[in-house]
Amino acid sequence: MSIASVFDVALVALILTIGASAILVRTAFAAVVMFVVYGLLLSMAWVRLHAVDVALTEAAIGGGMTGLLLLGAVARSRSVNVDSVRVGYPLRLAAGALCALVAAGLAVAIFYPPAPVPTLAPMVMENLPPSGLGNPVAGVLFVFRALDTLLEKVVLLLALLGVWSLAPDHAWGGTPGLQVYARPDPTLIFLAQLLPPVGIVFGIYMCWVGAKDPGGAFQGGTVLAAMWLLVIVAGLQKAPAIGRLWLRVLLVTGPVLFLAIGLAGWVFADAFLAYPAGYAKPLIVAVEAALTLSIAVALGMLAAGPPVRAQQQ
Amino acid sequence: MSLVMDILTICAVSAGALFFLAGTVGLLRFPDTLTRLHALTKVDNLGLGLIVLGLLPQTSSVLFAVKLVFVWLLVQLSGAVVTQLIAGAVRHHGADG
Amino acid sequence: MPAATALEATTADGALLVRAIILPVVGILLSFVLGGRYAERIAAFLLPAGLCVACIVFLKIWQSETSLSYIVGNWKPPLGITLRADGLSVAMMVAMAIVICLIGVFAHANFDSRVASVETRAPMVFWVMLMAISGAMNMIFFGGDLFTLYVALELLTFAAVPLVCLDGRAETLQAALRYLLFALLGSILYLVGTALLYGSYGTLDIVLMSQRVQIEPATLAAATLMTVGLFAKTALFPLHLWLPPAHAGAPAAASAVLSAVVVKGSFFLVVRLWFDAMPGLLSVAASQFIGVLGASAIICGNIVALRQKRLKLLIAYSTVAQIGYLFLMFPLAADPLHLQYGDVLTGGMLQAISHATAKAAMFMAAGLVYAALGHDQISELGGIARALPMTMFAFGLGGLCLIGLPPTGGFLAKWLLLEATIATEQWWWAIVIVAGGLLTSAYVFIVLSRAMGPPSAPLILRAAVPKYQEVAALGLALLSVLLGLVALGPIDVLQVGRPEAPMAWLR
Amino acid sequence: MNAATLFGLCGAALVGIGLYGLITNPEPLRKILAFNLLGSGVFLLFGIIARRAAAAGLGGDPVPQAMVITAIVVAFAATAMAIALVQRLGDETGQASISSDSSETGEEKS
Repeated sequence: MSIASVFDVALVALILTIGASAILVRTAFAAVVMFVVYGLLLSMAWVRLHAVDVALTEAAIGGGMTGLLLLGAVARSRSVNVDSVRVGYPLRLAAGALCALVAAGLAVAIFYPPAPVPTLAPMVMENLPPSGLGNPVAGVLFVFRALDTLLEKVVLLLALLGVWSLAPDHAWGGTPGLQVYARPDPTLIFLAQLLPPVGIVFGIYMCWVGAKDPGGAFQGGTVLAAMWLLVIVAGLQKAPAIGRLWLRVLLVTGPVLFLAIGLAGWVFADAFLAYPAGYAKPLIVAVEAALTLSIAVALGMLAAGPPVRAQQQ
Repeated sequence: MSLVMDILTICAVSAGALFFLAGTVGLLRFPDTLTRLHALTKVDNLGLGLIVLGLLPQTSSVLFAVKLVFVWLLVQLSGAVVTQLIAGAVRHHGADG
Repeated sequence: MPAATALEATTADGALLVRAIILPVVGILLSFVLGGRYAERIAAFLLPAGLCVACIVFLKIWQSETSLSYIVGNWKPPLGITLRADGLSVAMMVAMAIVICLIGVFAHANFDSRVASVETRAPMVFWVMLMAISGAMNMIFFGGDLFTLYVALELLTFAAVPLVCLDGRAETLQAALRYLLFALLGSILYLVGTALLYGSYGTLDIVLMSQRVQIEPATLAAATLMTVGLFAKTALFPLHLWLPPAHAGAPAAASAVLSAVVVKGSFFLVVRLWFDAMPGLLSVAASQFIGVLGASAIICGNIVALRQKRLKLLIAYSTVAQIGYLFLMFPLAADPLHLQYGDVLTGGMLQAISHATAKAAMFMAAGLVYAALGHDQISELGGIARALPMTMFAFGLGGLCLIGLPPTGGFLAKWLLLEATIATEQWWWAIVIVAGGLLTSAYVFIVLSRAMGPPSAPLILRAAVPKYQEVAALGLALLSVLLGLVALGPIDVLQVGRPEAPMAWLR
Repeated sequence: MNAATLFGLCGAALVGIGLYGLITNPEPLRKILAFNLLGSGVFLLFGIIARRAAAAGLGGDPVPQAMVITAIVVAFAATAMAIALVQRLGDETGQASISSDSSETGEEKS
């Protein structure tokens, strides 16, 4: 066994242990902490699978942002006595058997790959040059399967509206309740003053570099969102009221630009979501930049939760 | 020359790894939050610092080396702040965590 | 799905499909910027526009008898995504567009966004989500790629869940949470399936998949997981537990959308999966199993509905039962002799459409009764038929369609299914269909006889019911009745783009 | 066994673990966490399918990798919505359990 495979085996063992303990530990808080650790380990697995784009996304969104949400929820939720509502033993056994069956079925499916493994990688590389992009994943996201990416932005907006819809009627248009945690802690304020400039540069870099190397709108947007949340949590800036026009405009800027360029493709490149020859790269970079901003705002507001206070006029 | 560099890398990364091991043992074995924090910060500072130091000779470009140092600096910053915050929380609410 | 030749290029008028998908997206984006006060006006413009597009697509396909396709970005599958519309998709699309438009008319009374001077919560959420549902449904009907369909499915879920708990009461929040968890489980299982299928065939395009698919472990695992996931989303027995509280707790207009439209999305995907993406993969045993689930849904749903004390819950359980009918088409269409394959598919789709119209009408009627009386206890409905004759008439007509009396759409659908049971010599499903109809008639007549009976106390209406709401309900109910007449004309459209008996070449 | 298969088995096991947590854990918050675990297992399956299809000088097939990125974002959106629901429910009822019949939810899936 080479060093790499020893590392892989150890990594898999660790992922499974931490993952299982995130399910099985008694308190919700411990479970969430386990989950955050798990997210980081998983992004290592993604690096090992030669999917750096996904590793970045997993670390930023899967581990980081989801962990933040879960931690916030645990901190706010009232403690629940777990034992009183525990599912019965026979049922757990049955569920365990079912889950083992599913896992075994998947394992069998994985174990016997088709004889020539089908791949679209050569086709992607063949068709990538006209777009001017160097990152094949970005190529798939913004050129070949642009419709999915566009729809997914709409999904994000709908989820945000769904989160907002859980506000009480009187708070509609008001500010999210993120300041609940804000303590005027000098250390935190120090961090919130020092880090965002670095983070913003880093987020923009991630978005920019995404055209040719791993990175892109999601990863960059997540970093920007994290910086924004840090500033809000430290109390340096208030979370914006959800009725603010600038907020709404920022939220839709990315999708609107994407859609507009897609429609322009109808006129100039004779297909919806096609890019005119020679203009593909600048158009995609423009879309990515706008999307980064919109994603940052959408993720930040998703993490901030529904509005709790009416806006003070 | 490259041999010296490689030896430096091996030594520094091993030493860093050792600090990580020690820090993890400390995190698991130490009795209360403050002493655990003490163990953790050693990992952040020295462990990661030594690993970054060890990797520097292996970098292909200056930009890459600068990125590595940045990683260390960022971890320093966040580690220091988080430690402060946790310690502050312990002082306010008592060390029950 | 059209045959391989249609893969080559965008057909004339294929651009209509893009329009049908873009319109609601534009509406959502506009509503975010202009604010909730304009959301209703935007919807009032875009939903009828969507209906027009749907009708045009329908007419094109009906006349030309070929399906439409559009290659997005000029990237052909397997690299790119193709939108395709065949007979099944346009029939469903037109029906859903009509239902959504009439629900929009009905909802104006409850979600008028112009009464307040500022944006308010419920109207903003309702109208945006209604547009999103119409867009997601179109996407599901046209999507030619299994992963695009996953995104569309999620779009549908995220639009539907907030509608359940619009009023913010604890019970509806609980129902919404449970719905969300079931729906998420469903979509993640669907996603596992797409991963495995891509791993086996290197494409997720439905037409390419249908040419390459073969029986092997990964494909069977994928098909099973995807089907179970979609069952959870469609609330097929025994994964139906989330449906009654969610559909009964929502505001009337939202209940109508959820019950009439949203569950049909995941059902349509099951049909796409088994009859288009993986033709011939459905074994007789598996199809009989699906049939058993459907039959159990019919029997259990109807019996539980009979025992309900609240009108909205009764209607919700009746949805559980009617969903069962949809899945009876699997054993009938997968019969090795496949004599009646086309008719069975037609019957299943007709059942989906007639249930959509009838159920929307019934939920609207129940909502009006609730608004008028302040409750929906069945035992205290006395006198309501006199107070709201048009509403109860709409409820009754919808009920007739569910029972399957001629000339309703429900009759035609069940007739086609019954014929298939005889032709394929599977008489046991016929018993279920007939028994289900009898049980349905029992609870419809219980409700109607209560409503026509004398009031126990002098009836005081708490609120006046706007006429146009009653008209919207009645319109849908009449549609469900008149649907039976499509047998005379456009029913053939359902067969457009359908290959002859797809099972034949495998067996 | 190569690395891709190893991670594939890991993904399959994670799907099983996540599913178990989703079915048996009565706390909504833990169910959401389990859903995320289940999701990450599924994403890992995409990852190994991409990895084993490596060709044309790439470390993996970029198409499934791009799909995972889309799916991760969708899963995050779902998590945010579910957590907001749980919290509002907690505010309304003062307790956060999906209801007394959470055992039924498990029963029907088994």
